[in-house]
Amino acid sequence: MNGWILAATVELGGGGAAALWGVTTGPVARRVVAQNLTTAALCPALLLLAQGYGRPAYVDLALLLALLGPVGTLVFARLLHEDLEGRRPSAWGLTYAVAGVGAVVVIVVCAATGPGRAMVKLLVIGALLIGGNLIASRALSGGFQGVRGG
Amino acid sequence: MSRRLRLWLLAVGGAGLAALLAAACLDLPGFGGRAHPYGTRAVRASLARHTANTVASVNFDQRAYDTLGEMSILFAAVLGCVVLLRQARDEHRERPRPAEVARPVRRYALLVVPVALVCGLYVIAHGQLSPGGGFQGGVVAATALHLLYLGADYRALERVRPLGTFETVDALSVCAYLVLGLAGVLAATAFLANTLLPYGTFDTLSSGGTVPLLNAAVGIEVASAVVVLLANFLDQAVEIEEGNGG
Amino acid sequence: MTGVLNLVALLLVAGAATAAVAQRDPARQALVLSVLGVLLAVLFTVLQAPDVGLSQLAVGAALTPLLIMLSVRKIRRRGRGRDGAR
Amino acid sequence: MSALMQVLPYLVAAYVFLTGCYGLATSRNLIHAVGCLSVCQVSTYILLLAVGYRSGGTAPVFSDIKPGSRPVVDPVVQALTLTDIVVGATVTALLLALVLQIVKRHGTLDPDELRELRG
Amino acid sequence: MDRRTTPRAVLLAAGELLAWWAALALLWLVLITTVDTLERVVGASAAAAGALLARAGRRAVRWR
Repeated sequence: MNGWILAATVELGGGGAAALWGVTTGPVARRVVAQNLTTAALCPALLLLAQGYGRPAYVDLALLLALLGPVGTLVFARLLHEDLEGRRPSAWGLTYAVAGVGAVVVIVVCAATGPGRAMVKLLVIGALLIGGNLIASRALSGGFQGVRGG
Repeated sequence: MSRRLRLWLLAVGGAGLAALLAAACLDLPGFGGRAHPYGTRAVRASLARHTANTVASVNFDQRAYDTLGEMSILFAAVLGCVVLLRQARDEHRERPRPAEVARPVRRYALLVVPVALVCGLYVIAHGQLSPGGGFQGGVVAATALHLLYLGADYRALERVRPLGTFETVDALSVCAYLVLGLAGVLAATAFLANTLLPYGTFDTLSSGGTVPLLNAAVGIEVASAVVVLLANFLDQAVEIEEGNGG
Repeated sequence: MTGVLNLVALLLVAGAATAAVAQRDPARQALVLSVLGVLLAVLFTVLQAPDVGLSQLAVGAALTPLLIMLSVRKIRRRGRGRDGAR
Repeated sequence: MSALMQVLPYLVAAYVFLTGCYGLATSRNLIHAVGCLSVCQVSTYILLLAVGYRSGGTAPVFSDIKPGSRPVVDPVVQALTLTDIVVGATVTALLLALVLQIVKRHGTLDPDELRELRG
Repeated sequence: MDRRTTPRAVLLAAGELLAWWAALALLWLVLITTVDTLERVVGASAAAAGALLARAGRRAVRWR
């Protein structure tokens, strides 16, 4: 119907299928990375959907995903760190690529929104998304060294 | 019953159920149809009472009694968890060793905890205007607190989380919901009827009569319930050990 | 166009649900369940239910995985304590 | 395509329910069974929201659109689903607490071994 | 006089709280769409709660 929804469909189909494949196969280390990248792949899709439906109120979903997605990854990084020890899961190339896609989507949606409070909100979401994603990747690749009992 | 027999029984029952479900699906009104009689009436009632978010209006005004039931299920489930996970006589507590978390992760946690709390409060407060409400915002606000466990260690979380207070607040907010309902009776209408307060200006924080108040009560209840719930699980997973201790 | 979007979201959710059942190890299942939670939130947005999507996001992205992983940790720790005592 | 789309969401809901049931019945780990039960719950959410959907409709939230300017989907089913998701999470927690108690009392996570214990 | 009640420590604590409060109140203003008095009051109290939690969290993590 419009380009925004088409872009969201592509992002959802590609990112969702890749994340699903990554999280169901392979060693635990790779599955955790895929779980982390789910957030980064689907949050831009939510932003595109909000723009495509013409409903600024839907942006709250992207805000919460950008906040809580990294928290979910930290849960696994913390409570699975014994399984992850030895082979540090890191896919920095992929992480930066997905973060770049997120940044591009945020900038394009910002340009479509025009200056104002809504644009600042989008920028806050972008900062939370990319920052959270990088920190979660950092946590997976050895953020919890000395966690034993706690 | 052997494992094989059980699988066969499951296959037969599953096939029967699948056939029935498929037949039922084919008889349902088509996906995306135009006729939604209840929806149309709910939207009209919500607009008449100046509530911008119809879903919140259904939850806290038109079907507020139902939400009272949901709240009591939530309360009972948390109560059950507290009883099941309490420290038994043959168990003791052991202080977990402090964790060493990488500095960027710790700083991220410290920065995001207040941001997530404010976002949770925003979702609760704007429940009757934009998507959101007490149920969602309460979970977000409670999850925010647990970033302190994930980004630092359990002792840091315990310092900022007075568990007794959260248990009391949980009970008090359930009472607040009931009292707001009874206030409707005292105002000579009906239990949980939205006739107590003026409906206010459409699309502002004070619109919708008692909807924002009930919404806030649910938000506080859900937030403290989740905190109490996770506290019990964390105690079990981190502190409580078997045996009476040395 | 919206029909294709609905189709993609529904198929992804069906796939994630199958995967969540097929993972027999609780920790790996928790990983799939958290992805399923986020995919469901997107499906609910596509079905024009942002309130429900928010609810699913709040619960599915962090709370359910945390509960399951804490239970797994408790059971693993208990097993370790048993082995140590023996 | 459109004839299939008329029933596909309901069929997906039924499929998810049956898959969850299969996982529940064949599970050898109680925590895994609790996860499968939450998959079963998901099917009810999909079914309810699919019943309430309306083609071309938008969310019945009027903070950013004018009332009556666009067709809206059914808010009643959304309200039902919304509360159940959060309440369902606490019920999952209650089940996990029961599992932890079972492990403490019987020392096993396998439902088959539990039956043998009782005799 | 305790170390935590010296004028310098009190000033530092007040500064930290105020900085967090200002930042979070700004965040609230970004999140909302229409601004009125009640909105400002609710936003200010939410930001105050956030600021208190931020300071409590930072102190809890630094002690150990």
